[in-house]
Amino acid sequence: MYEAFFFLFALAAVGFAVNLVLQNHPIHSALSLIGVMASLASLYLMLGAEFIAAVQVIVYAGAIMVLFVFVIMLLNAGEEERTNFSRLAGTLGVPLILVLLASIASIVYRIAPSDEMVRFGDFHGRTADIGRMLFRTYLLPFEIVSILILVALVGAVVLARKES
Amino acid sequence: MIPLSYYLVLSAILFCLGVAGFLLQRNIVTIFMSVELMLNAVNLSFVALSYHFRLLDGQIFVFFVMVVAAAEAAVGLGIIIAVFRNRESLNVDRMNLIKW
Amino acid sequence: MTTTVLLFTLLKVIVIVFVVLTAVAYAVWFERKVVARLQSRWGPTRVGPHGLLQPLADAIKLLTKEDITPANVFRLVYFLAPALSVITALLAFAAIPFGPVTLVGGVDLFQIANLDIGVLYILSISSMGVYGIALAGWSSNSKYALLGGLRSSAQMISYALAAGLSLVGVLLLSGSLNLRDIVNAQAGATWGFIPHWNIFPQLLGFFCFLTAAIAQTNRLPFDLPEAESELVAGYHTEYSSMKFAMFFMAEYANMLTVSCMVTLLFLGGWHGPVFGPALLQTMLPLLWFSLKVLALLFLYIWIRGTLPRFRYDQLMAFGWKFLFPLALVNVLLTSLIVAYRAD
Amino acid sequence: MFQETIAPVGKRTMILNMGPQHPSTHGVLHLILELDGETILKATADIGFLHTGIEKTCEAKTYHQAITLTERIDYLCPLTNNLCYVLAVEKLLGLEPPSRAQWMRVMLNELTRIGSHLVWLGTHANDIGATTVLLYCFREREEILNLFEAVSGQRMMTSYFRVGGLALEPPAGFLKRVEKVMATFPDHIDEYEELLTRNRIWMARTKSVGILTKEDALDFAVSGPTARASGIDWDLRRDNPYSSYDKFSFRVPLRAEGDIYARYIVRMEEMRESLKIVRQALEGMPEGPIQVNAPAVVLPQGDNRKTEMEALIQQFKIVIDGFCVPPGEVYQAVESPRGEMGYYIVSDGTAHPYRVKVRSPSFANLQALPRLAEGRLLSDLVACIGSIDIVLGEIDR
Repeated sequence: MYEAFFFLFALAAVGFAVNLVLQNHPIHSALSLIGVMASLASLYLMLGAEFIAAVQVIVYAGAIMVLFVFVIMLLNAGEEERTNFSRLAGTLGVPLILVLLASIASIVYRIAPSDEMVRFGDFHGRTADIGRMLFRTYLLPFEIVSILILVALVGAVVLARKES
Repeated sequence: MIPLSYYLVLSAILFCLGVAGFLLQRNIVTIFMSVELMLNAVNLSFVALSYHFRLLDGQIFVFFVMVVAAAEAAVGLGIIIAVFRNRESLNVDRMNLIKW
Repeated sequence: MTTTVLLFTLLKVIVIVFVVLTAVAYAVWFERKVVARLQSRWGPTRVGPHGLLQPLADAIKLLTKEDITPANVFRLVYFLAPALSVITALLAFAAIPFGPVTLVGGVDLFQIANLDIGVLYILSISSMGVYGIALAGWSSNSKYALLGGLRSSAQMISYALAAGLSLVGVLLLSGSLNLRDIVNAQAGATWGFIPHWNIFPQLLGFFCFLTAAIAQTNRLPFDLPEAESELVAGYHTEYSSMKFAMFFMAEYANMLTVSCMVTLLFLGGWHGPVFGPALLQTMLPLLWFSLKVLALLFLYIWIRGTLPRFRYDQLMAFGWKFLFPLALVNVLLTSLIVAYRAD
Repeated sequence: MFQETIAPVGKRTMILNMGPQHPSTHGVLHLILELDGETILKATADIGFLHTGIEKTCEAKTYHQAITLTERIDYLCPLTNNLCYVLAVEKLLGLEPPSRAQWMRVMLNELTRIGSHLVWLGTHANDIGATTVLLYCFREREEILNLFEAVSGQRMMTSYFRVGGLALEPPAGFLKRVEKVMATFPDHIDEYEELLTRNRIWMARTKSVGILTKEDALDFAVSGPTARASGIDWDLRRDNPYSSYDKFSFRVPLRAEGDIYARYIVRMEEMRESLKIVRQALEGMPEGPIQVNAPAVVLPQGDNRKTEMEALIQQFKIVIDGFCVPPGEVYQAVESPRGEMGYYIVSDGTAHPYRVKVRSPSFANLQALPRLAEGRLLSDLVACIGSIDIVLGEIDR
């Protein structure tokens, strides 16, 4: 059963990701990305990271992607015409990406212990523990990230402001 | 039972698809979404390795990545709106004012 | 997990979905009745006694109506949007406990899944609900629908934040994200008659969450995405027949979810006086739970019958400049008190 | 500095055709809106969807028949239209109806005003989202319509006012009935005010929204409550009295703000003032005939037709040929619930009017709408349309 679920969500994630790359209309790409994120959230659950899974849906799929969809709807821009598409990127890019994938995969197989099996329920990331670590071990990064997001907030407001 | 490496390879596949989208797409919003896809792929690695080491640090890193992604989305989309207001287009090839 | 348990669980899921759908249908009836009484009308009276069969008649009408798909819609998204709305609305019920643990054959009768992150789960599912509305508005290729979709996506993000923050107080008090644990923490009463419900220490949080939740479910005074006097019907202007009914169902299912959440988090869930024979003792918690949910639904409808609608900028200002800081103050106060007590 | 670099070069605006089928355009108003997001850059009203050619049709009717057409101009205040037309014809003929008829006309007119304001309040509140007020208002309007039915046999298209007086003697006990209905009204108005006047959301939606300055109001020839909310102290009932309005004492509500809330308050107070007028009319209703003694113009009453040959001939003459009106032209204006409602009638001495022109208040008031709504949000536009209380039948005629 676990295998079935893994392959289901993994295939869904890859399928949506491929769709993201191939679609012409940004809203379809956005929908695909939401699909990827939902599949990944399920995979996180299977890895015992339920807090991260929930946050993935709330923050990534439920907030960031809503922003994307909102902007696409707001600009209401249709499909972009394909302009002076770089031939180099087409001919060299795809093979190079495949090379990249192959090298990463080989490294993963070299390094990752092949006998390590993921079992559901073996490891359970409790939310309370994450909170404790976040506010003890990682307090400084947490604060820095808070300031970062504040800066981003101000920046976004400045950018989107209409001059009166 | 699934070997851990499956998760890592899946992460690699998603990352490479993100790179492909980044290179192949001309729409700046889709390019931006490809970046998000890459971030998501890396997050999967983090969570998988967090499982491997039975340590929560990986998950906390994912948390930070999400916060950074949120900040990036806010500013990035703001820039996209500003650019679109100026140039009436989302095509990156049309944004070539400082290209020589 | 044995096959019988699996089958039993499947059966339970089907029964709960059926019950929820019936409850949704009768929530519509209840609303029509209560609003009618508020407005000195009768409401539905023709179909069955007190119009009790009205939901059935409505369902038949909506199912048999012509399903019109306008010519220039984005077909895939247009068809996907109502399904997305209903699915997200129904998924939320997976984590809601309707009563205390009642094991029959190793299966808990009154809850589908007892999640450790129940609160987060429901928040995340409800945050996905916005896609149904936003995409419906966008894919209809209609200006009114587009405005409705834009309004809803901005509104949902803004108020999801306030809703999430206003729950932090409850989470701090009960120290758990598990809905069942949160309810159990509210058992008992002070001096025998003041129940230990979270609403008393968390009045501010209760107010914030209820307001934000009303906004998230697009109900008056926050029903801007479908404001019929401005946007005709908002995001579902171009929908008809069953697809329209699906948005309708989703809205009422969301109302039910919110009422259940408020009951569980603030009103002590199924806790109430329990007495009598064994069977009654198992049924009474369910009754208390339903009564509390019904009271909240009534509140929803009462508000709808009384208040005018906000304007878009006022809605945003209210969410960001009033509700959000208020929720923050609530978090601050509660954490101070919790920290003080921990010492 | 970088503000300049992101300044919009070409604004992307959206043209939204609001109406003629739209829930809150109060009939078949078509507004062409140019929107930037939800902000209205330009609003253009496109009228004519309810054009019925009433003015032209009047020319083919006798003076008597035209009465039934006038009330169809403004379906919310049929009696006011009747009154205005009838007064104009009476002016041409030089007739003065007896005082009982005049007082009845005043009373019924004020009832019409209350009924019209109730419809305005209900739809206006419904536009802003307060649905319950609509139902309450229509519940009370029903009482008023029942009174009209009692007095004329019709709920809406009453044709109760005739040249030279009234159509019928009001039924026995009618005044008692009016008194009984009116006794409940102050409470009802309090009820609406309780729901709206101090409501925070209502105030937020209406205060300093859709401001019409005094100068603009004068420029656009706005009249009625809409003008009085902008500080123009002008009410034809007081300043140019007709039908013995000068014998009644009432206050003309006035506000200076010129926003939607001011218009709301003015109309609410007007309802209370109208109640006062109705009460005065009930108390001081004179006895006497309901029609002037002018056999050539006024239809014979009651059983005369069955016993007297002259009466039968008279009836026949008036119905078939109509009565001739001396040549000339006349303009008569009354204060309708929406503002200055005026009838300009040209007579060529025959039994048919040569020309009937209606000066309709909604037509003038609608001109102010773009000034009220431009630069504001779509939701404000809806509130503005409601606040100027337009009736499309009257705009298009």
